[in-house]
Amino acid sequence: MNIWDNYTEKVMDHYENPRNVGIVENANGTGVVGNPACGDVMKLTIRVVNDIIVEAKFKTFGCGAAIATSSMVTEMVKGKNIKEALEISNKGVMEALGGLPKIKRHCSVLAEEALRAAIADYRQNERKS
Amino acid sequence: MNIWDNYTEKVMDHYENPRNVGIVENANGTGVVGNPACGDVMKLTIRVVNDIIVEAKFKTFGCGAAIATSSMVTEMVKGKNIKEALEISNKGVMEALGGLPKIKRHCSVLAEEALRAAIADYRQNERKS
Amino acid sequence: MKQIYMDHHATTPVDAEVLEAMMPALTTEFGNPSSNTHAYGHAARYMVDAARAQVARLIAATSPDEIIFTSGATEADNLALKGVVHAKEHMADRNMITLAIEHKAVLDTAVRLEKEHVEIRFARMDPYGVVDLDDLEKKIDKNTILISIQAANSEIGTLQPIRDIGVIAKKHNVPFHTDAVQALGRCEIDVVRDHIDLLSISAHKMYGPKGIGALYVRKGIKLVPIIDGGGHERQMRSGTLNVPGIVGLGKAAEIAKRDLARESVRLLKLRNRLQEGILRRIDHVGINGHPTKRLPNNLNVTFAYVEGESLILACREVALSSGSACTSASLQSSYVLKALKVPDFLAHCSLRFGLGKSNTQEHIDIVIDLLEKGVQRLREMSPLYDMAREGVDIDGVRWSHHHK
Amino acid sequence: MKQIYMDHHATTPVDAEVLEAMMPALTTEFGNPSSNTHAYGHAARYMVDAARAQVARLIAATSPDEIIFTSGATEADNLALKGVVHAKEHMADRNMITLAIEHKAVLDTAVRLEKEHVEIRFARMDPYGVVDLDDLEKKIDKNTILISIQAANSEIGTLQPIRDIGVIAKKHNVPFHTDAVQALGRCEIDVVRDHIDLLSISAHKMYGPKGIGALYVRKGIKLVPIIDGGGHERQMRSGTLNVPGIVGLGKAAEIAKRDLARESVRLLKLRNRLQEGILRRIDHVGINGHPTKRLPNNLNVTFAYVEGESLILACREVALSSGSACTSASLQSSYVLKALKVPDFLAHCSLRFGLGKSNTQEHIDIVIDLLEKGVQRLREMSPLYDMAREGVDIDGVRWSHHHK
Ligand SMILES: Cc1ncc(COP(=O)(O)O)c(C=O)c1O
Ligand SMILES: Cc1ncc(COP(=O)(O)O)c(C=O)c1O
Repeated sequence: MNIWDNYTEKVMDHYENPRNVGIVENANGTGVVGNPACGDVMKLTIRVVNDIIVEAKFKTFGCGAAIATSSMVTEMVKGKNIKEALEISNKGVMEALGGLPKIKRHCSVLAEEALRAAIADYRQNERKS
Repeated sequence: MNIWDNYTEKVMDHYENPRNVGIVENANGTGVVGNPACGDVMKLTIRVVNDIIVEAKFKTFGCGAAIATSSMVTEMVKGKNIKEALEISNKGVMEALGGLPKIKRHCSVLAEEALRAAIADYRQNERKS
Repeated sequence: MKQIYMDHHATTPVDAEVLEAMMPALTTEFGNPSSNTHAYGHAARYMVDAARAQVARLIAATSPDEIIFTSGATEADNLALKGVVHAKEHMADRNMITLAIEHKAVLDTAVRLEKEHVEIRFARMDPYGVVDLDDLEKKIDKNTILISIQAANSEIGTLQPIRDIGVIAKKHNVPFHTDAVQALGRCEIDVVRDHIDLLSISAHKMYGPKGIGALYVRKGIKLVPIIDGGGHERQMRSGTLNVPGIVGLGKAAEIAKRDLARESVRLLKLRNRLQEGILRRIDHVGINGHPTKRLPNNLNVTFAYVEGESLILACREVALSSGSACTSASLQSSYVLKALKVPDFLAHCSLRFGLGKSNTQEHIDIVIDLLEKGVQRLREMSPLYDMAREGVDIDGVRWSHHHK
Repeated sequence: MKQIYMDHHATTPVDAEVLEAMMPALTTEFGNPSSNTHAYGHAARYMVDAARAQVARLIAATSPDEIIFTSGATEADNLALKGVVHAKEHMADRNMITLAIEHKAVLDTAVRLEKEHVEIRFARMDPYGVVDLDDLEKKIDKNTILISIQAANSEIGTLQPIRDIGVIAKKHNVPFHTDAVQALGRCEIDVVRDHIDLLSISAHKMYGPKGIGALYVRKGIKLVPIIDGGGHERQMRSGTLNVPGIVGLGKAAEIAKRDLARESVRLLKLRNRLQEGILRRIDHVGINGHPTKRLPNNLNVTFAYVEGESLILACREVALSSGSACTSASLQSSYVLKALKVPDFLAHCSLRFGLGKSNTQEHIDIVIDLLEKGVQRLREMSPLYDMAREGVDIDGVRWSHHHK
């Protein structure tokens, strides 16, 4: 059993080896959600080409679960088109991580919200251009 | 240390080998004090000859301390004249026993009261005769 | 040499298995279960969870969440009574029903609540201390907020018909609390079947450690805590959890359940041997409490004309307790015997035998011998015995009152 | 491998000497100290008396009778506050003075008493949490029935000037209660010299067992009990005494007194090494609590831009606690840091280090390394760190509120 036994091994793996940390260069969608006063902020940047999310990166201030869900959501969206990406829910992210402790469920909402915010931003940018 | 360590060895000795148990034959003084409802009753009989208590016996219903103080008081009065006997106090009986636990002090009062009652009875008998 | 211990109603030794189960929590696994950021805290939490489930199983509770750990049954009784009453602070008239032979943890709490204008109603009992169910039901009205009736009495061992009480309580929609301290491990209790809403447990009466107990609180029952601060135990009892104690209580509960059938039969045999021996060999003897509806390990006997403490002294190879004033700081004879209208004089002549796991048939035979000799010797010294033989009615005599 | 334990404010392991002292009470000497008719009871009573004297000596109480055993400091705090307040039930207007950074055992009890129409006054503090003595004195009036101010804070380690508070309380004839849980064994306390009337103790914070504590009650102070039933502990706290626990508390008190000088110097050195190491090797770091008036074993640090739990995860060879919401079920960041006006954002970035007997210089060096690496890695991941470097005022940004 994990020493940090609130978390599954998958969560710990994504906390320790987070995928896609950073800011996408030439991003055309950015979502920033959360609040430092609540203990978590996530910034998700995506690059969408022909309706396909070809790149996604995150920066997150938050607990282990927040970091792991951020990492997982970037993995999940890559290669998906916008419609498919919008089908990703916080439940889906949690499942992909093998579950989260009850008091951490709100963290997965953060990832979902960041994704929606980034897509909304992308759409707005599209409309402008 | 005594297994019944509330009590001194002297108390235990008088409990186990009480002196002067019984009723004095031809007693000319009898005192019965206490109350079964309170858990102790002492009957003290004495024979007084020429103002000297030549014999004293007791019967006691009561706790170990009540029995030991009864036994001790019969020892203490024997050979004393009435005046000397009346000087015996519950404190004196307790001291002779090497002390009593605090909650048992009232038992020694019983012995003093029985002695006074027996002497009062003796005096009344004297007056009558 | 150690005394033979026959005072298992007062407390019991800790079972070797229980102590073994506790040792990790007393040494390497010392974490605070509230610490959720490290392995020490997690380990402690697991141990507590496991113990909670063990306790729940002993009383057949639906969920471990219904077990609230306390510092013992005194606290559990206080929490049950005060907790229910204070949750109904808005009611102007409140009453609760109990028995005059309850443990002081219930009675003194009732006295405290009386000062807060809660009416305390005492249900009638038969001379053995068994509740009168008709009277109990008659005493219930719309302002009755609690019935608190013990499962078994710690002095006379009388068992109450808790399932019948539970049925009545349920019918009138009144919460039913039972102090099951003495009954657990000796009688089977099922909170669902018996319609019990609140139940008090003490570890040290069932071979667990002192300083830990529990209150079973059926889901849906609301309690105002008596100890605030942090909101542990479903907001009903705050304070760092006593992990070693809780683990010990859990193990003790497990063993109590496991050994119940076998051990209660064994104790019953020993108790009957003691009772029969006493009755056969000593005259002027009376049994207090119910002849059959009683704890298998309990016997309470009046040896007329012999004061209790003096008889205990005569049996001092054995650890015993009495209903005598002379063994308590208060100089009051047993309030239980008093409530059952045993005359004070006879209450002072009473001993309580509380058998337990360590006792053997040999112990029983030793104590019978000691009692026989002691009673004989002390009666020879007793002025009351003389009077009785002379036909004097002891109750009729006008005695001096030297205790105030 | 076991984690290095650095959470000694949450709980401490039981000292080997303490456990050894407890073993007889957990095995052969299992009597109930209330049983005064046999040797088991007597032996238990002696052990309790000896422990009471040990505890009295730790705080220089005049008499062992002034020590009332409880199930812990949560109960002791409740008993102190509720006990004093309920003893003054006849007063129409009552108020008590305390601090907003008290332990929940005091604060939640104060909230309960507020519902009973007791006014709770919070004395002002400086930014380190030290009480403002002038403000304290100004808040006292003729209806003030209690001052409750802790000796040391369990999160930030700040020490209060308890002797000065005692002098003020005495001058105005108001009873003074102090929760000394964290201070005992780490700072010298003398209830006579410091004019303390009530003082809460917990064994498991000073290498004794869980589930036992005590309240010092100066002679003459009247308390209404919160747990009734039998009148143990000078009528202030009923319930069978937890003999093994009490023996453990007694021994822990003895050791605390014996080792105080040596151990507090050792801890201070380790703490300073930790503090200096952190400040030297990590930037954007702040210390919470008083720079010098603090427990020798405490350090509370804010690592800006790094959420506390994520940093604890990075140091998971070490058992640590945080002021972060994400480690508590309530999702509230530390109320202590909040009360000291530390912005929520920074409260979430705080860790508490609680050093103790088992910690060595090597542990300190390990944790500094882990912190340095962890902070660096997590800041690289932190959008707030980027913003700060770009000169954005984080407090000025309009954030979305996703937690309700
Ligand atoms: C029937 C009963 N209820 C309550 C208690 C109190 O339990 P505790 O010793 O755990 O406080 C006892 C024992 O003293 C008891 O026998
Ligand atoms: C300052 C302070 N007071 C009171 C308590 C509560 O003590 P206990 O754990 O003994 O209930 C604690 C610890 O939780 C504490 O740190």
